[in-house]
Amino acid sequence: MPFVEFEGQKIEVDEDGFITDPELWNEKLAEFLAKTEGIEELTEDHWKVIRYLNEYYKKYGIAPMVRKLCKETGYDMKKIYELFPSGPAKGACKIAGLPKPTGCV
Amino acid sequence: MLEMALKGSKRYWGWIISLLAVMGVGFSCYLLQLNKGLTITGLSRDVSWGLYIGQFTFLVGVAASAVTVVLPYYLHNVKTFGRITIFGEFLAVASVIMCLLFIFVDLGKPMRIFNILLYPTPNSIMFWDMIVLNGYLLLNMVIGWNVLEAERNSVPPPRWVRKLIYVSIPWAISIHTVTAFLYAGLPGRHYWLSAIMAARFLASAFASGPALLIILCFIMKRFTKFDAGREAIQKLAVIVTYATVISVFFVGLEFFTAFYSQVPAHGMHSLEYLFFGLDGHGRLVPLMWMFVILAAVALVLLINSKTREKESTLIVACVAVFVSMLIEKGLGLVVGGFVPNPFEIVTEYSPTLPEILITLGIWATGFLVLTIFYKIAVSVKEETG
Amino acid sequence: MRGKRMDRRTFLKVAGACVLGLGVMPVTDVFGGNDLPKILRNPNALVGKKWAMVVDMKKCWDNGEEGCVDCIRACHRTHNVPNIGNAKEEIKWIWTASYENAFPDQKNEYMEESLKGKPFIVLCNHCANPPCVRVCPTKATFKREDGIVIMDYHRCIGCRYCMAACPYGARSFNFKDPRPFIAEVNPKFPTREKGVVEKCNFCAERLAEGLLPACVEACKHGALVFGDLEDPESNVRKILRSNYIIQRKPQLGTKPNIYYIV
Amino acid sequence: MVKNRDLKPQDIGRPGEQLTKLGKLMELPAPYDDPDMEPPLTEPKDSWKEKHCASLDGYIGIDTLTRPQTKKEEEEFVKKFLSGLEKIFSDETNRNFIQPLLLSFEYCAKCNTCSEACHVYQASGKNEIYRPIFRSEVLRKIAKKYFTKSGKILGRFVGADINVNWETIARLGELAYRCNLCRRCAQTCPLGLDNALLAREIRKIFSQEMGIAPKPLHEKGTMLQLKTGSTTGITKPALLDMIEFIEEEIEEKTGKKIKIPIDKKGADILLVHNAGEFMSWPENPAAFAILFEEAGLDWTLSSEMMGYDNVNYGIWYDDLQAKKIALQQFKVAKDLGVNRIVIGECGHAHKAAAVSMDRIVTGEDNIPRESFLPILWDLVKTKKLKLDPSKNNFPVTLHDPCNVVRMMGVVQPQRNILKAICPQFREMTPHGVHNYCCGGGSGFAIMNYMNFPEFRNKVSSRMKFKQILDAFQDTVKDPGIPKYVCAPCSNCKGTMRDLLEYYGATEKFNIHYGGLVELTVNALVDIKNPFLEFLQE
Amino acid sequence: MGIGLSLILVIALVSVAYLGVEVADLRFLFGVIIPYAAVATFLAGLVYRVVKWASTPVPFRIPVTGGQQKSLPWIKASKFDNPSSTFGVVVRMALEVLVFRSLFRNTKMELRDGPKLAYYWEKWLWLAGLLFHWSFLIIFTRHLRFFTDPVPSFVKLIESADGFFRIGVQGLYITDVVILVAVTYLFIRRVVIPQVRYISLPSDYFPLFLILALAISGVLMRYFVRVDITAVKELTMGLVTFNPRVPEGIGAVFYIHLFLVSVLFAYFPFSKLVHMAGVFLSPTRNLPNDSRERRHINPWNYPVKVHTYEEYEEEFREQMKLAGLPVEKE
Ligand code: HEM
Ligand code: HEM
Ligand code: SF4
Ligand code: SF4
Ligand code: SF4
Ligand code: SF4
Ligand code: SF4
Repeated sequence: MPFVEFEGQKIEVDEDGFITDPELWNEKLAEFLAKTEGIEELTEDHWKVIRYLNEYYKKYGIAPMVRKLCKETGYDMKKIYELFPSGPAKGACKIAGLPKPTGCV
Repeated sequence: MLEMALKGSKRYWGWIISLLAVMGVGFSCYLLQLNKGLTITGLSRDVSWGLYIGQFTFLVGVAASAVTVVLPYYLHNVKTFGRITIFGEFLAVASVIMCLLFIFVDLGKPMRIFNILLYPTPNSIMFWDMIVLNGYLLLNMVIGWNVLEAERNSVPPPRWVRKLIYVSIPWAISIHTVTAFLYAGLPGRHYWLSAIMAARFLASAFASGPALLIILCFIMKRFTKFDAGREAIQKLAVIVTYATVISVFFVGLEFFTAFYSQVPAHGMHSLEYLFFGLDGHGRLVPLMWMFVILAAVALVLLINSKTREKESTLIVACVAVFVSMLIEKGLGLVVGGFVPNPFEIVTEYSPTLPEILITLGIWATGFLVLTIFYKIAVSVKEETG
Repeated sequence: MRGKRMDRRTFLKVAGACVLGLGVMPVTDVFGGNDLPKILRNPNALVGKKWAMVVDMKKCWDNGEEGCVDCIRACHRTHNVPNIGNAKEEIKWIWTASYENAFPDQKNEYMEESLKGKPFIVLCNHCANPPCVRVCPTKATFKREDGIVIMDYHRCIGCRYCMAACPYGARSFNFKDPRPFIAEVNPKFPTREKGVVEKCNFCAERLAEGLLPACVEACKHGALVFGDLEDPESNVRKILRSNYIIQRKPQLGTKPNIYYIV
Repeated sequence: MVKNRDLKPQDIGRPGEQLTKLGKLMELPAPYDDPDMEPPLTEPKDSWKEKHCASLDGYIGIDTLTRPQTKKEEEEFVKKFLSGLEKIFSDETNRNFIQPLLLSFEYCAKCNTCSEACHVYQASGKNEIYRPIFRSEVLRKIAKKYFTKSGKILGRFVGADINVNWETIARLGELAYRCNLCRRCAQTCPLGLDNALLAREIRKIFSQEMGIAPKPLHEKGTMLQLKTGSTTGITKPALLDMIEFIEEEIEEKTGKKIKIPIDKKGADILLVHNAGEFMSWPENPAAFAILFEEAGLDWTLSSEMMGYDNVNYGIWYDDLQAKKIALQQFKVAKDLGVNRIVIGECGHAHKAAAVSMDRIVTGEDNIPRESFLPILWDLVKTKKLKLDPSKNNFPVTLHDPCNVVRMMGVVQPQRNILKAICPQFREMTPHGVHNYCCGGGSGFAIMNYMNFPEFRNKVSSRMKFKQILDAFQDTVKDPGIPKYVCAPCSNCKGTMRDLLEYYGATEKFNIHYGGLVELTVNALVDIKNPFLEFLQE
Repeated sequence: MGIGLSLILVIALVSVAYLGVEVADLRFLFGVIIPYAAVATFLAGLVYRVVKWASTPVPFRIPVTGGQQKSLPWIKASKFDNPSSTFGVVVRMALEVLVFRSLFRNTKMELRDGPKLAYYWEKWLWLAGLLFHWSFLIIFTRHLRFFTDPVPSFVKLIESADGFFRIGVQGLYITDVVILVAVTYLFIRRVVIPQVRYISLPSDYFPLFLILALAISGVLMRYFVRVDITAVKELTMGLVTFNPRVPEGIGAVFYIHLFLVSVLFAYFPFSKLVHMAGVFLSPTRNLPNDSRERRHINPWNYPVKVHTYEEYEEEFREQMKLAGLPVEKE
């Protein structure tokens, strides 16, 4: 398994850079992960999405439906793509510390 | 693509099964003929060719169906024929197959048929006839199939196919010409010994082939989703009209030469036998008059543009053309050549039941081939819309 | 092409000899086998360049008794010609036909009484320009170098094109199996199968043995004369030189080789 | 590197960097006939090469297959593979598939018919390694060499001429994931041989014997499903939350107030979706709900473990997993007391539940399973739904999911429905039982690690993309006209989503994808706004 | 390379037989012992194969279909392409075996200008394959005349129909011509089409050469180098009545022919030729697609560990509580 160095700590990620242990996630790490996705600065808009994702995950053990994400945050898909150029699943979920979405998603 | 012929309605299968039944009957009669010999036919020492060869001769004409649509389409760019060239070609395939079968059943020793290839004899017209007929069959099969396959794929047919199409046009003329030469070159058979024989063959071919094609188009329109289109049919009808006129005209020419010159050696006796009876024999007279009447009816209906353009009368006209040519070529021409015999004696001929059943069996085979090919073609047209 | 034909002819000559040599052996074996025994030609064989026959009808009518069929019977017996007993499927190599029928284009209403309705002996004319040979698609009918138009019964496919082509009605077709209709089989000559055409062969098999045609031999009155037209001293040439001769349908250009004295 | 078309099965063990490289792929029709229209091929990263097996064609399908560090590890690996190979030929250890395996293994006539049929091979520009019998040959060669007398005695004559080392086996393993298991080749083989089965047997050796399988299928697939009830990881609470959300959505979009029945005991129908639908295409379960309610069917969803996800990835690579999942799924239905399970828009669930598992679950447990397609066609045909085809008046074509047509034979209903509700429906060529796989079959759709998606989009989905473009040839260049690829299968939809995005086909040419039920709902007379999103502007 | 190897092998086989008979005079070996051994190998091998296949169950239902499945009564089903009854399966198999249905359906793809894929019916392989197999079968059946006395009437019938045509006076078996042409075509196809050539092993060429050599030696015997047929019959009748004797004077060609047949028989069960037996067992073709109509009981069921609700709750209790769902154990 690959690792990323973060604050002197080795954090396990998978081939595509998703952290494997969601417990390790914190806001600092999010900022770090955002850089790997090419997002220099996390704005409030970003945080709104990230927090929602993270909370939903904590509650249900799974990422929310994309549609629901849009609805709850009030951003449409276009906006979400603007915020996270690699998309809600690959980009936003990664930064929010979710594992890579699986199955027929 | 062949699998398209395996899917069909109850009616389709009913038709196929009835054809198979007729073929079965014909085949058993043929087995009888193989066993007993040609004695089961009405043929004799004097009239040694009859129904079989007559049907063969007639069907060579029907095979012209292909060229009558292919030539205008490819050489003169008559677009309306684009949809039906394939049907003309497949009709040609079916009729040539019937031709070959008729020759086959006419042979006394069919098992030796390969002798024609084994000992090729270029001075025999029959050798050439074998070549042109098989060649024509092959050409039309290859062309028809490839054009259809291309149509199914909505791509233009391969270039070499187009070249073959150009070859097939003179080739079609050759089958009629060579078949006419089969007769026209024999000394002592005055009825056949005529320079316009090949021309007569061509004329009647261009009448009977497209006439059948028109009838088939109407049948398809009735029973399938395919409609050849009014324009195409009308164009074909014009061809039939001219060809019938010329054909009848040529028969008239023969009458004139024979009866005005009064030279018995110009076929006068044969014509007398056919149309009026000779020495008290006249079995074919009623049939030949039927030919006259049908030809006349056809001419009236065809020349008159009103009746030609009306569907119902056009069908009647086409059937009349077809049947009249069937009588003239399919029986009269051949038998007329043998009566009277070289001793000026009249021996009459009439086909026997097994002979007729074998003939029907071959027609059924032809129709089976035709049905299968047409079914495929129609399915392809339905599929590609 | 020509060379090949020659070869075949020579082959058939040998084959013909085999028929004699092997007697009862079925021809199939001879034609079928490839180890053809090399039998030399009979030294007595009659050889000619252009065989022909003169039929002196006068002799036949004057000397022969009414209804003499000696020549016909001899031929048909020798060649296993069946008696089908039915005019339509009849097989005949030599037979009689009335003047009007045999010479249809030379008849007229007021012709000599002596000819009217008189029977003529007719047979294959062994035409010098034979249409039957021209049309045969398998070379089953062919012309030998000595002018005989002969058939290979094992090659004929029964298309009957030759029958349509022959203007003399010289050819017969085996509509059914002929064997039951042969009263007494001559083992020296093959029988035919159903489905092939046959006709007079100018007794080629007898010539090879040095014998005259069976019909010629059978005619007690010398009405049939056989000989080589290319030989100026032959009896046929002699007769032709000194008699009025007619031929059947000479206008057709077939150049028949049977000549009639009337 | 040997030219692609000169590669031979025995080359699989050839040392060297990469056995082959994608070259000239099958051409695409307009407007993609210009090679610049499609994204270029990329090189695998060096780090991947070091760690995984990128030496086949540069793509990595099995993310858990890692290079051994020591000689000993390599030997261990080879030994395990061979013992696995031996096991699949043993009656005791492979009783489920030994017979078809032997039949497919032993007497291929090498007639080449199957290669003509395989879209991967054709689309790759006929790269030899993708030929259906290439991997079968490799397997044959290895097996012959090690396990048959003829191979030992006759050697090369029967083709036992291959050396086995890590590279060979790893490449073979990778190669097993270059086949969609679509079985188009098996359908056409005149001897009834099943090259897909052989590919699957290779996958099985890797998975069952060596514990190596793509993570999306195994760890995050069947394992997750066995654990949480769904391959997506949806748990019961999440599901309930989602259904609530869907109900809201329906009301918002159509004005219909629908209560989606859950765990209704004794209902006639237990409808099971692919759980991915809830996550990614909630309009699909929504559309089902609308239609079933509209028609007045007695139906229910289940919120029990395994009751709300019909997928069974086991059938792609592991018999035991497949069986486990199926048994649990059927138990849910039994406990609910429904008459039948109806499978929603998921192709492989069709095949897994309705056909493959037929002999696995026995007796009373064998609850009848059905496809939703005949039911929907019944509703359309008997006019239980009021439909107005003019609402769907745009070009529509149909992608037949392999599992639904080829493995099961449900062919007519879907096209009959489309003919009834889409005036501009047109078929792809070929279609029906002769269709091509979308390129996402056998797990490709969800194998999203490293550069595998590129292989999918470039090669395995290429034929489908071509078919789509061909079907829309008349209007493709007009972005003003929306075009719709109807793909009644979650997996296929996932593939389409990636595919259309990869080629920019939606953006540039207005080509959309979606299921069949959405299209049907869109045609409902009493819904005012279009149900399909792209029509909503 | 594969071609050469196979060709040399077949030539070697022919030479072995020729030398063995003509030089070493091992007529009894080639005329009796080897044929017996070959037939024994053939039977034993085939039985072994078939028993092995047939005794393994097929728990997974894996047919491939070729048409609409039987479902609702008003959806037209393909009775034979997607059979749902044993009868349908039998017909499907019969179509497969007798007319090579699958091969018949096969299409060939070709990229045409456009670029447009065009699908052509791949008819030649189907036709050649069909002709080859049927000719083989008919020739084989005709050969029964050597092994039966009196010869059954169906053999005679086949013989007379097959030998209908004649070349000269010699009867010509159509199947002789057809098998030579068809095998040659199959071989040429294998060599000329690069994709096929490249997948071909020596073991693919060998049967073709063997059968070709077999047919050629047979044709030689019949049409060119005559052998003593009565003596052959004496030998073959001796073989089938287990009273073997080797009559004098049968030509060497016969022994070559017989030796090649023996090799074919012995080779049969261990090569791709077993497809003759295998096609019938192929589960992609011989299973009815009737999963909705019938239920299957399989006897080898093993228990499966089920993830129970308790376990499930154990794992997700916290989340369930969070979501306000009732849990059984606190
Ligand atoms: C039930 C009986 C059989 C069936 C259904 C059958 C079917 C087939 C099929 C479908 C093919 C592939 C297509 C082709 O290449 O022609 C094939 C190939 C072949 N079969 Fe058979 N077969 C049968 C029996 C036999 C037997 C008894 C033999 C010979 C002893 C045989 C020899 C071959 C050979 C040599 C090939 C390969 C042809 C090639 O190399 O292209 N088959 N068979
Ligand atoms: C199954 C494999 C065999 C094949 C494919 C085969 C093929 C042939 C062929 C093509 C011929 C040419 C003539 C004809 O078609 O009848 C022939 C002739 C012959 N075969 Fe076979 N043969 C086989 C087995 C045998 C066996 C087992 C024997 C005898 C023990 C045998 C004895 C002969 C003989 C004696 C002839 C000459 C027949 C004659 O001259 O009429 N063959 N074979
Ligand atoms: S008479 Fe007749 S059969 Fe005799 S050679 Fe002349 S044309 Fe031929
Ligand atoms: S019937 Fe015989 S001899 Fe006469 S033309 Fe035909 S093949 Fe020649
Ligand atoms: S020449 Fe011979 S074959 Fe001819 S008619 Fe006289 S006897 Fe008969
Ligand atoms: S199953 Fe499909 S993808 Fe796999 S080899 Fe066969 S045709 Fe190709
Ligand atoms: S179609 Fe079947 S027999 Fe032919 S090469 Fe493919 S697997 Fe082998």
